[in-house]
Amino acid sequence: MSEVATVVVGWGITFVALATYSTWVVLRGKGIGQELGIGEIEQSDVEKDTSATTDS
Amino acid sequence: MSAVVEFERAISVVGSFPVLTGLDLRVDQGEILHVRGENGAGKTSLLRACAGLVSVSSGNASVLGFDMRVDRRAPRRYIGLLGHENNLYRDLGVREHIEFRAASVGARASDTAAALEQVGFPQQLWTVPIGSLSAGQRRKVAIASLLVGRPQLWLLDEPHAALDTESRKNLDAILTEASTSGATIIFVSHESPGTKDIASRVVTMDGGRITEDPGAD
Amino acid sequence: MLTEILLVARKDLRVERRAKIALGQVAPLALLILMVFAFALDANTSLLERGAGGLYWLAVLYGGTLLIQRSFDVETDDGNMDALRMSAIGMPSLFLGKALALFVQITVLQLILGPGILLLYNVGVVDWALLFAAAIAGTLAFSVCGVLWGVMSAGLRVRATLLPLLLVPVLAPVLLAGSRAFETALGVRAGAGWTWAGLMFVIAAVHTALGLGAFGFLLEEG
Amino acid sequence: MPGANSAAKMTATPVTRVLGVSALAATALMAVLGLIVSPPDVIQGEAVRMLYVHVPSIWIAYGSFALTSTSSVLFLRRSRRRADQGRHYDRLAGSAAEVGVVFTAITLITGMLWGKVTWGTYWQWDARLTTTVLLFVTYLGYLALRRLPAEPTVRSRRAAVMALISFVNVPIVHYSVDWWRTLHQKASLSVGRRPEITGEMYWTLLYSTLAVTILATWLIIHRYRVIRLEELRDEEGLEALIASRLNKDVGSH
Repeated sequence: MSEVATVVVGWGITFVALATYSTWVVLRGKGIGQELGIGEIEQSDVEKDTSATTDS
Repeated sequence: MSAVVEFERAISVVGSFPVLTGLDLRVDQGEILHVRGENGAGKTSLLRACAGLVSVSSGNASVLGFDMRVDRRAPRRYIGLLGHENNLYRDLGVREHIEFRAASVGARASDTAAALEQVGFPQQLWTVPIGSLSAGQRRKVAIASLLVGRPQLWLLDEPHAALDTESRKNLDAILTEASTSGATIIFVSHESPGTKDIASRVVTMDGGRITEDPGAD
Repeated sequence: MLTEILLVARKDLRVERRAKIALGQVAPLALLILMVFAFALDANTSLLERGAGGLYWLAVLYGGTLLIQRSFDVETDDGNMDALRMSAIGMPSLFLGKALALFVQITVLQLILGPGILLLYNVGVVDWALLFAAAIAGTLAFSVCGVLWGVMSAGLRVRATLLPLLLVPVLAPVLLAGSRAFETALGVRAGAGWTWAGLMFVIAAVHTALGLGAFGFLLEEG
Repeated sequence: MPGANSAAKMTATPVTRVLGVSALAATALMAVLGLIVSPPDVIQGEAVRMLYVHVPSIWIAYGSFALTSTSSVLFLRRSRRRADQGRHYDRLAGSAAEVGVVFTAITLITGMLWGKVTWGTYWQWDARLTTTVLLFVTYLGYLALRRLPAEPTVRSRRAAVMALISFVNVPIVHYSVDWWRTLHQKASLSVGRRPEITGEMYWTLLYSTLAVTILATWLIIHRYRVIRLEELRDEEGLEALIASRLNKDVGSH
């Protein structure tokens, strides 16, 4: 493999991996959020909940 | 009378299943409590919560004066628990096993013989490995393992199961004697023991809480 | 505390003496592994001689993992773990007791494997003291790590696969140090054999400290 | 710990949005800088561009694992007092470990590719490579342990203890592997003359690190939120289960 090709493959793998992982995390969050009936707008409920736990 | 076990609105969760769903129960010293209920009513979980093996996640729970929500290990050395399983090492000899259990609760190994005689375990089998005993004999060994520790609180899950009528009577005698000398006994069975019920009180459980309790006000 | 440690260790060893898993199954299996290593390397004498130390420790790792698993299968069988939790034995004593029993069993395993490499791989010992020191240090590290990870995977449905996955990365330095120290002791490589043995003692000490602190936490269930 | 506090509060949607968008923009710019703007190296040529993904990745991985360890210690301290306390530290430990594993994988892959063009081989038994692989496997094990079904507090404690042991183990592994190689390897293939990093390369590397850090922070926050949501889902399921058990109870009367 030439140097340029290697660099392209390396960067490519990195970006694809990160994009896939990010998408998975976001979609999973959305999925469970919907399951629980927590929409985008009510997202702050989750936040309140987590900060409440943090304060305890 | 002082309360040995006191649960108030206790909720316990195992995995993600609520095994106790707001249980109220008070048991005083010297009582023999019989907990009835169908399979899956939460009887076993109640015993395990008393032993501190299952944590109480909300409500109050105290056993032998220890707050179980603070330290659920504290009362354990005063408790004898007999679960569904017999807690026996199948590769140990009967005597070896009971000596180990005695030593592990800080009792003297010399009590072993007395305990085995008390449960009516035939002497010629004392050196036999537990794995080769019958179910009834194993149950007796398990009961003898508890006896050596002289627990203040007995928690017994279907103690009469696998025992013949003679041994059941014998077990009842042991339990009655323990309670007269100040121990508290909670036993669980979904059927009546077969002999005269030795219980001083019978409560019924369903859905993870007590549904019938003549002692409740 | 010493009485408690001995109590637990004696119990484990009694169980083992009756069940004869270590001697009857694990040790022959480990010997067999030594044989198949020779197959894999095409009985190349010089390769086997140079690799003897490493192959030895790999066989110990394999057999040791089985023994660790067995040590906790005994406890999860018939709900014995509950009885241990209910007992008055202190958690540090329980940890050390089980580690001691494992130490004895793995030592026995090595008493069979040791002659095994000497005979099968045609190696000679140039430094017996180092050989024993390294064997003891490695066994110590194996035993304490084993108990620590054994209790973590005890009773789980996936324990057979989880235990090695957790154990091997932690034992990797022991494997490395053990192999190097043995190579020096067997005279196939000049080097700092004693320092490697020392490293294993350090690893054992670190994990003992961690185990003493954490074992109670890990044994608790529900 | 202030870090955990702010991480929890940052689950607020506007903040994560801004963070997400900046992560996206920053990584795009990073690609431009790293792939086009920065010059090829005198010695390594174009291959040096691998530096800008490889090095920040491992730094982020180390950072994440350090975060996992700190949160695990804090969790153990909290939950020693009361079993149901300190759950947020556990969540933080879990999400950081997962992100750390992702970045370790990236480090390994880019490292191997880079090695192929500069050393002529994908793999070298070099201390750093070997340690990194062991690190990777260790934290894979940690994640496997977290996924096991168990009572939440038990699982968290087990995981926290393992995180702690792993953390202690990393220097031991590194030291022994390092010593193994330096003792017995005739200084051969090792990159040795790592080129001085100066000027544009230096700034590009610094910038890439910043970009990847933003991305990782965003990822950890989101992962944290997902864990929290999973827990909420379990709790909601629990309430439903209690209700259903009680309904059945009422019905039987």
